[in-house]
Amino acid sequence: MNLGQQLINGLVLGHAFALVAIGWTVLLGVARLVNFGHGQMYMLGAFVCWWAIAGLGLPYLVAIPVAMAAGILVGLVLQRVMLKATIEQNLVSIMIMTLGFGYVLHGGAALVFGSTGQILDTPLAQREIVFGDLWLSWQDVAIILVCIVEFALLKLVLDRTRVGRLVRMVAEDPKLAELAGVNIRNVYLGVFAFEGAAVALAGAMVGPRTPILTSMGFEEVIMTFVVVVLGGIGSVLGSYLAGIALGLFTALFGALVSPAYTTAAAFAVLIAVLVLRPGGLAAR
Amino acid sequence: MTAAKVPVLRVEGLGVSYGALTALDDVSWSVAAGELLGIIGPNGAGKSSCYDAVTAMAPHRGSVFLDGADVTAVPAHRLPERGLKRAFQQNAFFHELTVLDNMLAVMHEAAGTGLLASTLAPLRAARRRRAATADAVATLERFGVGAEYHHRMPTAIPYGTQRMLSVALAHGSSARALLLDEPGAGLGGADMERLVRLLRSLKDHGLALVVIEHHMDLIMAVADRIVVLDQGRCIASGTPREVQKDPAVLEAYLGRAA
Amino acid sequence: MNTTARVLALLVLGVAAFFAPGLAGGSSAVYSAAVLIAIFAVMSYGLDLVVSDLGEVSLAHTVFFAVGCYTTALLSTRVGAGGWTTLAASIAMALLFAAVLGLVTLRLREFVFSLVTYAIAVVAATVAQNWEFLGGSDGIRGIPVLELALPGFSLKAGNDRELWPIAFGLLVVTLYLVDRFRSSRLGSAAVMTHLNPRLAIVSGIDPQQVRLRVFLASAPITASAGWLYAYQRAYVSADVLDAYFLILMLTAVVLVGRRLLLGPVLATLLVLGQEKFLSLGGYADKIILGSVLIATLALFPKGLIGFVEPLRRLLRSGRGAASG
Amino acid sequence: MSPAAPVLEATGLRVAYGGNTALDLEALSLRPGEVLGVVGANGAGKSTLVNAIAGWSRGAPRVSGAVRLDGRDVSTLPPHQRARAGLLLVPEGKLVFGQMSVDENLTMPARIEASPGRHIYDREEVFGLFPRLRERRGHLGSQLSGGERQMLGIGRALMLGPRVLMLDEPSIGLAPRLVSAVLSTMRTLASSGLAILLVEQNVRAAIEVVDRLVLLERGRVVVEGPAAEMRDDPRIAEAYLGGGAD
Amino acid sequence: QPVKVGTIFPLSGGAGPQGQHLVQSIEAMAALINESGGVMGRKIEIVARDDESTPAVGVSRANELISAGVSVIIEGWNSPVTLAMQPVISRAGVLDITAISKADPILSGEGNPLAVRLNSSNSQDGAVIAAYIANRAKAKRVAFMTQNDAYGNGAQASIEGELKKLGHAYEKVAEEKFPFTQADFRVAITNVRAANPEVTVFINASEGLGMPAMIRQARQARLGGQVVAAVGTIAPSVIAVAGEAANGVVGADIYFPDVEPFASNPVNQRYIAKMQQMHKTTPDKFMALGAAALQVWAQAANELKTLDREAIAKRIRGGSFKDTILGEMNFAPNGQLATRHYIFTIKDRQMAVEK
Ligand SMILES: Nc1ncnc2c1ncn2[C@@H]1O[C@H](COP(=O)(O)OP(=O)(O)OP(=O)(O)O)[C@@H](O)[C@H]1O
Ligand SMILES: Nc1ncnc2c1ncn2[C@@H]1O[C@H](COP(=O)(O)OP(=O)(O)OP(=O)(O)O)[C@@H](O)[C@H]1O
Ligand SMILES: CC(C)C[C@H](N)C(=O)O
Ligand SMILES: [Mg+2]
Ligand SMILES: [Mg+2]
Repeated sequence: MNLGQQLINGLVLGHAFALVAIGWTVLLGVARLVNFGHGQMYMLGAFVCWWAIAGLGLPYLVAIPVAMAAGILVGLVLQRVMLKATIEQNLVSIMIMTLGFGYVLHGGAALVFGSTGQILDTPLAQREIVFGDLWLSWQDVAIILVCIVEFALLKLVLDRTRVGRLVRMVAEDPKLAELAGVNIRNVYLGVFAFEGAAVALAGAMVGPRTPILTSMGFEEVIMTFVVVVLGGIGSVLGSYLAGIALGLFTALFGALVSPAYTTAAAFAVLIAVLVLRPGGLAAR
Repeated sequence: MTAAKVPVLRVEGLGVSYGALTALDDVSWSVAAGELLGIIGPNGAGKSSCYDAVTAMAPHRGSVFLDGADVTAVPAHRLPERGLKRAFQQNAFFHELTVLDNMLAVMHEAAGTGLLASTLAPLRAARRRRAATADAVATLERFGVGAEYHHRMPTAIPYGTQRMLSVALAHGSSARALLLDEPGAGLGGADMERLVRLLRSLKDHGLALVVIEHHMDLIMAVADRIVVLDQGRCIASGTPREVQKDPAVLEAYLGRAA
Repeated sequence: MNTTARVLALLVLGVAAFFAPGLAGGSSAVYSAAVLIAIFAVMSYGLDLVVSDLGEVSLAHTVFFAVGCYTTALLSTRVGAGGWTTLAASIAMALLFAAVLGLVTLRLREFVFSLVTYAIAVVAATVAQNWEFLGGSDGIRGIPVLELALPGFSLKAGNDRELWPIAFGLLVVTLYLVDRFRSSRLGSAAVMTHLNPRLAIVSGIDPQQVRLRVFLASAPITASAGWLYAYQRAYVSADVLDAYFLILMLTAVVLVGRRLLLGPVLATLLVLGQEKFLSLGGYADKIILGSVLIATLALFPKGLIGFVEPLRRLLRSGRGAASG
Repeated sequence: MSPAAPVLEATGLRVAYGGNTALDLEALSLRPGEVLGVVGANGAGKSTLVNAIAGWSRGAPRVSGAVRLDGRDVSTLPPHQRARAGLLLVPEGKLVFGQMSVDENLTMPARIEASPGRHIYDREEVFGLFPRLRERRGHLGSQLSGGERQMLGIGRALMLGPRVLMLDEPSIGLAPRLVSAVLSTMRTLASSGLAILLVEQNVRAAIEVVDRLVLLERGRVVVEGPAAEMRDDPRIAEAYLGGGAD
Repeated sequence: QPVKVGTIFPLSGGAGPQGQHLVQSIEAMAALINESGGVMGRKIEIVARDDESTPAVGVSRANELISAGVSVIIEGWNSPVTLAMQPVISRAGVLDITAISKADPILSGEGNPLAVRLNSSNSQDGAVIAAYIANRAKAKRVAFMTQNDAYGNGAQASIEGELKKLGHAYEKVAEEKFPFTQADFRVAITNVRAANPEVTVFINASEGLGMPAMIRQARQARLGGQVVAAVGTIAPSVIAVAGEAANGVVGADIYFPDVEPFASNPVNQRYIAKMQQMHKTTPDKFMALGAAALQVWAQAANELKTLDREAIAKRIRGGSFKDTILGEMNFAPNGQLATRHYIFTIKDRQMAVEK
């Protein structure tokens, strides 16, 4: 058993989880919205990126913004659809609506991109770093870096800036925020746009690690759900840590016991953690 | 004048702390049947915290006696069945239910039937509920919530009526001791008079009342005795006349203006 | 509306529903659809109590469904138990599981509650998938035909047409129980805990106890659906814990409206009806179902009932303003 | 009273919830430096009035009519823009962001630049008015006592540099001492040119500070006039002064 | 009026493309049969359904087809789905031919006493792979990466069973299980690699996702030793996704369009031509099996002049058929088609079959 390599696997996986989750963290924190269409948005991001490269022949670095643009678009549509339910805070309806949103994205993507597996090939994905027994691809390195930068920026913005305070006010009481001169509509738009862009970015960054299928997304939704709740609703630092923890757990449990039971084990641990501290890791 | 009566509700050395902050410290008082005890004091003095302590809704020191029995250890949800009821400073309703259904809900002991019973004897359950509905309507009327509001949502009725509804919900089908937190807040004119009448009639029915109020006219008019809190401690107590003259009270609470 | 009228209306509706498959051509497709609708509706009512009344979104109800399926499969294949025995056992097991789950999730709310309950379902699926005693990944084959001994005669259900009366009966019993639950003390306690825990407490209600009891009331309902499903399919494997059933349940609960007696059964009817009779193939169906869900809930956040509410108001406008 | 042009004018304001009309008034105007008191029994439409002017409501009312701020029609503007324009409401009920500290509650995200006749308070000035808040500045809004929340609500409005400040029953839950303190604060604020619309039940206290008084009944103005003359108007007396005191 | 033939395969999801190809192939075969007189003079009409690789869905699709009045249902990509559908179909008295699903319990008779299956069963496959490991690779250190379901576990079990039968002394240095939907195998592969096996057996039925992912990631991780893919898990569609990484992988299968005896078989040639003409594709094993299933059923029906389930099933089980696209087809009494396996190695993205 090669512990060093498993640690690398775990870290990369963890950052991938966190990267996929960041958009939902904000969404959950501000609009208290569970987005079960998240995984399909991830899928879409990956496929748009693939299409931009394979179809339009754009370089990877250009394809990413294209994917993010598409993500933003989807985010805005989602916001239009969800606004009412969001303000009414109707948890089940929201779950089902976003679920339905995922269906539509899945069906649509399958009809547009076809249902065969594709490889989202990037220059980074092929180049590898090997030292002795250990290896990882530059894509993995990129994932880690982008993830760290994105989380750092987000934390900075939310804690230190005007925008951050604005977002937190809307998160707590939209109606009251209006009286404080806050344009809640814009805030919601911004939050959904961020969710869309962030998850599309994740799709474009993490997608290359495996073949991509229009039917993927369910695993992503669940893992993201775990990350955001385990991290503590809306807590940025929390979901970063939760992501890493989940990644390392997956790798180490897989290494020491068996990957077959990793998910179950992870969820068992999750149950234990949340039953003991319902606030999640970030709870004071 | 009330010394003769045995207290229905008696608290001793109550204390509440939120982390470092001591919101309430070593406060004692008692209230007898048919008596109304007023609690006044500056904002943040610890009045509401005092209620939280009495009703076991906040971690606290000291002890609480109901009809002479020590109920300090009794959990919050077991106190109502012993007749100790309370209202909150902010209006609290079951928002998706109509005013009438709100009333029925808090009268569940009387209105409802056990799952088994209602399964085996649906008709009796229905009869029981019809009877309860009549009670609920009567109670609402008695607490000044007119029939025209019974089928509206609580937040869609005038604020004053909402206050009355809160009191009605707190009292439920019956009570021995009732704790009200600023029932007069935001009331005026007719509503204020209605409240005064209500409080008096509750007293006459032998209820032990505790009322937190900032509304001097109201409290002076209805209270038999008054306890004054400041920074979590009891700085004065006595009849309305007495406390009104108490210099400490004037200084800390009423201010020269009053 | 007054109770006798309501009872009569329901009675008529019931009779009509019972003969509906026959009137709708009576093909085996119609009957199998009818049976599945009944089964999945019953399955959903269990969840309905928790979601609509208690206000928590449990994602663990597939576990209760599976408990019903597996208990039935094991007892009928390994010890040749009969229909009533397996039903009783399914309910008993469900109560056991509900007690455990209830206690574990007692202090959890909202998202955390949902996630933890989902986690429980995942763990359960893994166990079912890998535990030989439960047939492992092969599942349990050869479940006998359902035979119910009733005073005087006995119902044998070799196919969906013969299964229909039983499924319908189960649905009727479920509806009655749900209705009784709602008018019981526990029912109103659940709603109070849901709408305003603090006020509920000072009204003499112990939220945690209520949550536990509602769980105990809801689990057997979902499990009894599993009981019938096992017979209907004659094969049980870990797939009964698939998200497929979970999503079906949730949809059934919200699509038509909350705390409506007939909500879930109507919703199940709509969803399965579309899937079975107006299916345009996997992807198109996904788009359709998705769009329907979004459109419905976007236009009527309270469910399709939001569409009839105005009408109801017109009818009720006689006495007092309608609740809105 | 300054002869200056009215800073706030509302004409033909009509508000209905579902079927029943909650407010219906011809005209109402307010000059800089003037304190206008709005009184009336519960359900008279006081909150509905100020909410309508602020273009805000927690319910879903149908509003019609014109609202002018400094002669500019703002009736089409959404609430947040009216607030930025200096038309500020301190609503009744929940006033604070419970998950934010007192400090955070006070420092507003919306940036407003001061202009003649428009003073933007800073935190120190607010703490000057309400010392209690300075003691609690680190606490979360949800940990404040009822009265402390009132102070915080008013403080926040002041920091948005109001041209017109509307307070919906600010004395609710305030200790008598604070009531007089807050009300006299209104005077001070007004003297700096601020126009104040004060919704009050506590007429006895209010009448001491307001220049003019409006009595609402079932959404309509029944009496209006200088406070001095209104003191012994029977309808006013009946509308409140009897309440509780006997 | 036409004879209705139902098909149930995953038309969406991880195995969706393969399922769609299968249906195309069956349609091509139907066309061929219809051109040569159809079934008892009636034309064949294909009614296709999507089981989404989900048992519950498969079951309700089966119910639909039954009431659509189909005379036979050709189904089965995922064993769990087949196992779930069998009792429903057989109780309805409809003939059920399993095309692909490999799990052994499918022929146990519990679900369907008249079961018929064309694809080689796990136990048959086991022998082939075992023989390769023992006699060709002479590997002592063997690792398994196994899809954790009725198919995968069965496949591994039978390989190990056969190895024991052969008395081949080997050490199972690693065993990693995963669900059908998994796509990231890095952790598992790292384990396998650290155990440095001489042979690693990949048992993964997700042609669209899992198998190609596994192959690519194994290459990236420089997994040592020989990679052997379970029988019939490598189709051209897999290689298309896996790309260069697939080179060197060893596998085995029972049909190749361009390999003897199939290449020179006129029936097969006609079928291939039809596929080219109708769908512009060369059939792979899966497609051929689907077509063969229909062909066998049609032959039996025409021969017996009946569509009766019992009769046809009896004819097929233990019977043999000439002039099919697979040449002569022989079925064991339990309904399993007898097949011959061909070992192949992937060389520059092509399956190079060993004579
Ligand atoms: N949950 C809490 N956490 C921390 N501090 C709290 C909490 N609740 C109240 N406090 C503090 O305890 C003190 C007493 O609060 P309490 O609500 O009892 O005052 P009060 O007498 O009711 O004031 P008011 O008359 O304004 O309602 C206040 O200073 C308040 O800030
Ligand atoms: N959200 C709502 N939905 C329906 N009707 C409402 C709503 N809010 C207020 N109303 C009605 O509008 C009328 C005026 O209400 P409003 O709150 O303005 O009275 P108010 O003068 O502020 O009373 P108070 O002094 O108690 O606050 C009342 O009859 C009330 O029933
Ligand atoms: C090789 C695979 C097509 C086998 C099929 N997935 C099964 O479950 O048996
Ligand atoms: Mg208080
Ligand atoms: Mg008001």
